Amino acid sequence: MADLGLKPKDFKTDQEVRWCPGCGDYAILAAVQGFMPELGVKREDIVFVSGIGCSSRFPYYMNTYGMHSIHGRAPAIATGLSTSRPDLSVWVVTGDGDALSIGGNHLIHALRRNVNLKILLFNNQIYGLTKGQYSPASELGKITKSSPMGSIDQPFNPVSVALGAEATFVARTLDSDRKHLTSVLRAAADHSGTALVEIYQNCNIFNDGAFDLLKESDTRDDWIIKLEDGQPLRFGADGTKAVVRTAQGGFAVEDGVAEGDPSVVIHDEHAEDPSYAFALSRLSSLDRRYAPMGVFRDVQRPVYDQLMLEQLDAAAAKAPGDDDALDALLQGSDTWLIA
Amino acid sequence: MADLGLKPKDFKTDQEVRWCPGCGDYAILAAVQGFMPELGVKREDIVFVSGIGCSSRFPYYMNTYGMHSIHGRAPAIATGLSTSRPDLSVWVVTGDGDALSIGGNHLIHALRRNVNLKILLFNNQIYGLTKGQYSPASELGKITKSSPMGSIDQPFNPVSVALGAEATFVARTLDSDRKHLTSVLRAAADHSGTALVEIYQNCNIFNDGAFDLLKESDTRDDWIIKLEDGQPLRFGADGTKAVVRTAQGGFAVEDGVAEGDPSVVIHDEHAEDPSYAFALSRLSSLDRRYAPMGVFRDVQRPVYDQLMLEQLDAAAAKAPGDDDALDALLQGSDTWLIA
Amino acid sequence: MSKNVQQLDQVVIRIAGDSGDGMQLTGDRFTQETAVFGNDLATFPNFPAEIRAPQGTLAGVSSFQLHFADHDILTPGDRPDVLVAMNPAALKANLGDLPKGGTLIVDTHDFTDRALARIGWTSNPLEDGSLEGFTVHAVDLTQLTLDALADSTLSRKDAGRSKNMFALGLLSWMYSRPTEGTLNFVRQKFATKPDIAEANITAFKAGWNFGETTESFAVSYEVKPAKQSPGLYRNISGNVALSYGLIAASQRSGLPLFLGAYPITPASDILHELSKHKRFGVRTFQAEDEIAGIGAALGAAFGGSLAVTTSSGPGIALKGEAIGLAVSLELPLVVCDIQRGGPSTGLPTKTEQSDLLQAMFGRNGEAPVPIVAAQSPGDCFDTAIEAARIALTYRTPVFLLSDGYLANGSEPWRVPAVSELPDLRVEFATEPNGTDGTFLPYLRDPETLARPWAVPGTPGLEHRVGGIEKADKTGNISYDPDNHDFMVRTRQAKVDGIARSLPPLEVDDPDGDAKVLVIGWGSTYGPIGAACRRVRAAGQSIAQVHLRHINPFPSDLGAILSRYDKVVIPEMNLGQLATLIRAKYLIDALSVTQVRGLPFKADELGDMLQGVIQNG
Amino acid sequence: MSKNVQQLDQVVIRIAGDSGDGMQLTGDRFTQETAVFGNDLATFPNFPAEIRAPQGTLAGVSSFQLHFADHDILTPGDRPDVLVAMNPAALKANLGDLPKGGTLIVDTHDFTDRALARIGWTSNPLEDGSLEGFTVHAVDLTQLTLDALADSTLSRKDAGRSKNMFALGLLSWMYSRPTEGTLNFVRQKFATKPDIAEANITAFKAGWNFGETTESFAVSYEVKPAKQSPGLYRNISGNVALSYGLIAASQRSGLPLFLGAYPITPASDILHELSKHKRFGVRTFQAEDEIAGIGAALGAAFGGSLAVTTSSGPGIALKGEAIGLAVSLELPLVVCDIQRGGPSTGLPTKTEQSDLLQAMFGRNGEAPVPIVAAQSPGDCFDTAIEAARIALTYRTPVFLLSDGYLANGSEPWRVPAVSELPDLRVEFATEPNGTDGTFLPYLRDPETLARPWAVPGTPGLEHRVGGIEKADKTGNISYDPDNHDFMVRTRQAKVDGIARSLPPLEVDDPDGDAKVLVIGWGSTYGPIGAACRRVRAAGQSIAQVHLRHINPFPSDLGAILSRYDKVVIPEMNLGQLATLIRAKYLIDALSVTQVRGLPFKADELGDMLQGVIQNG
Ligand SMILES: Cc1ncc(C[n+]2csc(CCOP(=O)(O)OP(=O)(O)O)c2C)c(N)n1
Ligand SMILES: Cc1ncc(C[n+]2csc(CCOP(=O)(O)OP(=O)(O)O)c2C)c(N)n1
Ligand code: SF4
Ligand code: SF4
Ligand SMILES: [Mg+2]
Ligand SMILES: [Mg+2]
Repeated sequence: MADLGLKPKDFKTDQEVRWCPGCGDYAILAAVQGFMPELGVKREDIVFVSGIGCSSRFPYYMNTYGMHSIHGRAPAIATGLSTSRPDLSVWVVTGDGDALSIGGNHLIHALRRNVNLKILLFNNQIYGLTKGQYSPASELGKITKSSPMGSIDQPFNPVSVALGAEATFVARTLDSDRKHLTSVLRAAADHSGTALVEIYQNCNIFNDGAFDLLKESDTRDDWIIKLEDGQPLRFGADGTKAVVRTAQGGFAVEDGVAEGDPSVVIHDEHAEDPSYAFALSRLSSLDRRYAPMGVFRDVQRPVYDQLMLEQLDAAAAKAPGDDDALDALLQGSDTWLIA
Repeated sequence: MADLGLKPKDFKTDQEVRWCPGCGDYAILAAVQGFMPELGVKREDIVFVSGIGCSSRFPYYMNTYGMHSIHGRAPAIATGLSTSRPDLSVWVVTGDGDALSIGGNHLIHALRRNVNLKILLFNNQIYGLTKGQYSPASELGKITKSSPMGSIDQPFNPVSVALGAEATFVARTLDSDRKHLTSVLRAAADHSGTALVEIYQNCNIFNDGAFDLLKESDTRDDWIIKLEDGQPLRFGADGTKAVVRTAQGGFAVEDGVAEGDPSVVIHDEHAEDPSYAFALSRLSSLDRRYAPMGVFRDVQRPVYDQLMLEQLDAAAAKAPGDDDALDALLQGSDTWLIA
Repeated sequence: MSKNVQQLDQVVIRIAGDSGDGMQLTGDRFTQETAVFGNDLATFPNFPAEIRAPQGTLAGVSSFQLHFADHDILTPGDRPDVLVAMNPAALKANLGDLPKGGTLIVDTHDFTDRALARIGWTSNPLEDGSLEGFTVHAVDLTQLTLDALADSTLSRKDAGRSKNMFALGLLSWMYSRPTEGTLNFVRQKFATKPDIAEANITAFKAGWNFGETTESFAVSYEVKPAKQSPGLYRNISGNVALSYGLIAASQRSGLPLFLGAYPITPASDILHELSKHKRFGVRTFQAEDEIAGIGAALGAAFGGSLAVTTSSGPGIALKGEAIGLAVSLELPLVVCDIQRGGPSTGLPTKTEQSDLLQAMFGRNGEAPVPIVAAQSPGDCFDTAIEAARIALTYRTPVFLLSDGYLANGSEPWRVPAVSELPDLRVEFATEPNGTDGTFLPYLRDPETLARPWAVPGTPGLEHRVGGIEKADKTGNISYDPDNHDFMVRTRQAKVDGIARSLPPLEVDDPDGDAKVLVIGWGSTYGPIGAACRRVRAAGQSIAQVHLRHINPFPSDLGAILSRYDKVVIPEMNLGQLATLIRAKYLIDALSVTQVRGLPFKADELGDMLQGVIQNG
Repeated sequence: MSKNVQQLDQVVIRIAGDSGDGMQLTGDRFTQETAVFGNDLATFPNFPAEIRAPQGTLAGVSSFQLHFADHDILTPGDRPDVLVAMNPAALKANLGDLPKGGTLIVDTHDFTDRALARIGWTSNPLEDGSLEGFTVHAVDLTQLTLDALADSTLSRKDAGRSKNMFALGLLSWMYSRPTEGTLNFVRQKFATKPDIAEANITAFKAGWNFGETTESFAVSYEVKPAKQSPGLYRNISGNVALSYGLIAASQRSGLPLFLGAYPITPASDILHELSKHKRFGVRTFQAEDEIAGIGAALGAAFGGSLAVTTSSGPGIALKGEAIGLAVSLELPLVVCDIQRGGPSTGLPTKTEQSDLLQAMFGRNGEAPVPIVAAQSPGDCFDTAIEAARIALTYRTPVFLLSDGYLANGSEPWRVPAVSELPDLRVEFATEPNGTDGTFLPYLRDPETLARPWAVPGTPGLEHRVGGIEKADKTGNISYDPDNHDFMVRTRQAKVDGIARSLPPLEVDDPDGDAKVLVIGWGSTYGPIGAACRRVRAAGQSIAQVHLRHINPFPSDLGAILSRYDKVVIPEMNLGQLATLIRAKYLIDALSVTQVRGLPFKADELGDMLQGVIQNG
């Protein structure tokens, strides 16, 4: 992409960042601002749209165009912006409550339409801004202000939800892993159509340590399953853990898998059939601690904005919509003249 | 279940049925009324809740308790009813627009919570009541009043959506196949938790013949894939078509598969891992004409209504919520007396 | 044998039949013929909520009323002079409206005992004398149609379908309508099905000839063309006019039109109509729900489109929160509410004016939104342009209120030349407007209080907007108490200030000595106007004012109200405009309401007004 | 050495610090001590919208104001007599409110150049004389705390956290508060962390002793207990009182309580509170959004629960369509709107009264909903019971309006005995009510116009309800015009009829000769009442009426209004109640408004009222 000579600091605003000290959102902000120059798009052609939540304060800190909208509606608003302005680079920032609770419907419809949006879902598995109620991503039995005896709601697996909704691009990354986060942003930006990026984010006030297993050096290798296209899905400190196929066509994790064992799954992010990525996504439901990280799925499908544009162009090509055409339209076929 | 001596006609109301002559809804109504006696539940303990749409007129024709609510909200309303009255048998009747468009979010949340609801989704792949706009289940390129140049919206695969949303029971059937429809209703009724039943339904006014391939004797065997637990997924007039596994773990259809070919998938509706049912659901996305029919998935998971009840009982068991308890609550810990 | 032709100055015809019988189409065609002939006219289609209620049932009856005259008229007429009933149910459902002496044309084909029993008739009204006092033409139209099509290739069933064309032919003869248009229409419509086209044309001609030749129809009638102000005319319905108005506003503003909508009766046709005109750069987005519809529109507005969302009552209720965001963001947005019977799902296919207060107040916080209302089908065009003008000039969401009666009703419309339409060009911000070279997204135009519209793609104007309270000028988040108070009052002042851009109200008080003023808004314009004519015809004076702008009220409204002893406000609700007028002007306005899902009848209104004048 | 003790009749204290400094907790504890001591009191917590705005910034300042007295008081006080500022930002943000002569206690610990610069102070106010005119106690509270905890096991950082307890100890000494409650509280709260408990207690005692021993605090004060009507008292906040009221209504009606809610500030605490009381059969359903919240509640109402949904402005806007359905279904439902600053997201943590007209009109069609409003934190309890009474008696959704000021504010509350509370038992339908043995779900009670409530499980009463217009009595779908008109007017008459069940209004006009009436609703009760006292103290007469019921208005309101020359309506909006009163009674009420996200100041209101009386 074109180098416009932009620097990360060019994307900072004069607004004081107002997250709690230690919030994972800071790291994500830094990573995004760090990646923006690489995007190769002028600042004025970038728009960040968010809903409501701690995460949704994001646009105020990005020196681009931006809208901090209302709870859950960012994907819908961004859809209108992107379809009417296909020339823009439109990013959505949302939270697990914003995107999966009140905004669930807009999210899945944006995904199926494949609107050209990059959706960053900050998943801290809690409602941060409203001070700590469980979210659709919180684990069963979670004790919060609104679930003193433990939550009884089976959580969504965000990646599974997206794949069930015809998503063309789904990835997951971690707030604290700047390098990985950046690589995933890059892949999302390169994808044409809707890209959903789930970012595990620590809320150190209301759900602190939710992802410590994935961060601490002595545990992370046992639970993070790095997804690299064309590579066998091996992990574990000593690399002997691997993802293998089960009889039912699902996936399972096995320990002590020998080198070159054919049953080990080779990652294919471009698999047309979402069944592959879906099976992969279920590993985290099998055991919440497993975290496949990287691009689950990245396939091509016509982009909504383009399809709409093509219909407009085709119609105009047949007969341009100028003033004469409008005069003709207003008159219609059955007119009469009164002298 | 207990035979209460009820007859199908006991479930008819005095209201004149007002669907278009020839509408598939008639057959579904007859099938449901035919099945009700078998349900073994008293009429007064059954409630039908619907949204808005032709299909949603259903409750008026069922001589049980019923609510014709507002567009897309039936699953939410039924959730409140079922969780507050676990003693009832609560059924939701909805359409592809009602359930997948405006009501999509309530549907997926009911599924993940596993509320004890039987959801009948009449899928005619069109908006009937509003006279024929394309729906989220309509095929790409569909020409309708609102898409004169063809729809550009990638449709949902309703079964995939449900499976991506943690559904414990998902099935599909056909309006005109009374026997199969009834068997699926039976399976849904036997399932504890949310059961989603997609019913292909012909709208002979605005989307006539959408399912003719599955109805006409010379074609149906080539496209209907009957799902029978424990049976190989073979179909086709001469039974030589079969569902087989692909390298990527997805499924494909092959023709001329020899008897006892091991690659043929054996149907397992109880597979814990939804990846299996999901792969199966994609056959219809691979080629819209394929229609796996029957129970995709039927697994046990704690039911929301029960979990809530258990928390209430546990709390009351610790200390009953009588008037004295309330007096104590109102007083709290820090009181002072003014004489 | 030539028949005598009788002159009439006006006629009201109602055609009623099964919703499957094509009554709406028949009505549309007769309307076209009448329009082309040059009569003034007004129509009123009335159909059941069910797509196809069961055949032969009262619930399944669909009707179309047409009022045409040799002078300008304002309503589809209170009661038909001629009723065409295609089956027993249609007769039963409509007979009550036919005044004694009225003409009745009945298709006797379906008057079987079963059919009669089905609608609760124990004896046959064609035989039991209950039709005495009407001029009855009992004819087996269906059979005549079948006979006429005896040697067509069509099945009996399909042939029978053409009976509406037979009836149309008969009516066309009775009222000396030109027939070319209809014949062409049929040929086009069934271009791919020539046999059906032929059948319809044959039936149509057979109907005409039947009138021409048989004894039973002694006279035919003639209604001379009306003297209308010169110009090119066409017949147009409210929803089409509204759609065209939006396209015109787009063309005149140079902004691409974006519609975000979710289908709902009676607003869906706007989505359908606009989706046909992609050549004009019109984007129609069928959203997953009403919230997504307005959300997408708001996103498009941020991007620089002329953004519109359309719905009806229940859908508008869902948009409240997003409208509040639009108020806070101060972006242009036209919100069309095609009202229908409420509350809740209510009466989807019936008309009502009961969303006015929802439009005024249906949001959290102090969130003022301008409101304009259309008064006739053709007027929907101008109202759409006016709504766009306000939205674009003041950077605000605007409510456009129409209703089912306007949406589906039609009237002759003088076609404007695009070049004559208002110039709606807007200027996007292109330069920083802050002293220090920064961009202040909430620095206002001193005259309109509008904020700059800086669209993405404009270098140097990158900025963030949101729904949290904003600091004056900078638009940064601000929790400052005084700033909040200031911003709340400023948003209100911006909307109130729109009144300064409005023309003086037109008071229709021909005699100049009226003591009673009748004031209305929206689709009651026709009935109220017709009622006033009756009052004046009866020798009494009355003044009429009709409001296009309801928020803000025009500046001169207060003065006008104070000039009259009594103010009467007829509404198809429980008195919503009356509430606003009473609250603002403290006058004891008389609220006259009717919530029947139908327009007022001009004569009832007229009697009421005369009563007020006398007891005034 | 013993210090002299000075008697005061009332004091207003404000404690301000970083939102991380535990100011709210400190305030709560001091309030408890004060309540237990027997003063009358009112509190006003004020915190930023951000969870934790950056430390040391103005945006991060959190404060808690407490007004306590030896007589009954109505507000948390306009201005503090004593301000405790825990850091420079807290001082800067609050100093403006401290009147000259006021006492200032400042923790000097953070007054570094960096910290001062961060909030835009170039010089140190503690040194540059800008604090002249105040009684300043500049003390390094933090350091004193650290010293006191020198030999505790805690890290320096953690030890520092106890500085708020040091401050609390100091204040407790200054105002001779009982300390037992606080010590117990700390022990319980940190039962699992004994070292922290110890640290806090040590710090608390150190603070007390610091006051006792050092020279810098010459006097301590005493505010004698207030004479309150006898009874058992506790301190309670609005949201807790509201939650308890709902549980009580459930208990007294014998119906299980069902709450369908989606979290939103400032309503979330009701969900939190109710979710703690499952033992009372309370079901709390945290829905996926507000529509599902009310939807689930409506489903529960159909099933026979006492159904409730809670939210704030933006969420209420989303519920409009479903409320319309509830109106059409005529099922009991309590809709609580804990109002906050609007429009749109507005000012989530600030208070406002700007949802009144949304509650009145925020739905499509004619959909009347009764409205009740709470006037003080404790009054939220009674209001909840009254809302339930109306909902259950009339089978209708009811709006309960509270706001952020009531929700988080607290006051002493006389604890009622459950047995004394109103009896809310309802009778479900158990038998067919139709002459022919059928069940007529819309056959109404002649007195209340309520329809029967037949819950699933009742044999023989199977029936269907829906949002389409229903035929009178049978409830079957009906498109009949006259039936629709009748049903629309009947639903309105049912709500209007509630007025017959209301007690006469209490007019507070001690002198009996007032010419000016001030009328309010909701949380302005305190400030208006206090303002009236000031007016009377100044020797002038004024009458006060405060409305609990806003829709319908009490029957005697009109007569009362007509008795006064001038009616003044203070509101924290742009005049919403004024609009309703002007429209209904056509009186030229003076609307006095303030939309600052803060309650009125009693003295400002008082001055305004005196002005009105003089220029009356
Ligand atoms: C319509 C509406 N409903 C509810 C709220 C209150 N609310 C604001 S953010 C939020 C959820 C925040 O959780 P999440 O989306 O996960 O974002 P986070 O704060 O965790 O980053 C809620 C319930 C609101 N602002 N608007
Ligand atoms: C809030 C709201 N939005 C829109 C509508 C209009 N509407 C009624 S039914 C419907 C869709 C019907 O399609 P579907 O759910 O597939 O049911 P079908 O008629 O096909 O059985 C729509 C858009 C409505 N009644 N309420
Ligand atoms: S509450 Fe949690 S998510 Fe929100 S800013 Fe604080 S740490 Fe971050
Ligand atoms: S429109 Fe279609 S779905 Fe609706 S009743 Fe008619 S045939 Fe059935
Ligand atoms: Mg979150
Ligand atoms: Mg459908």
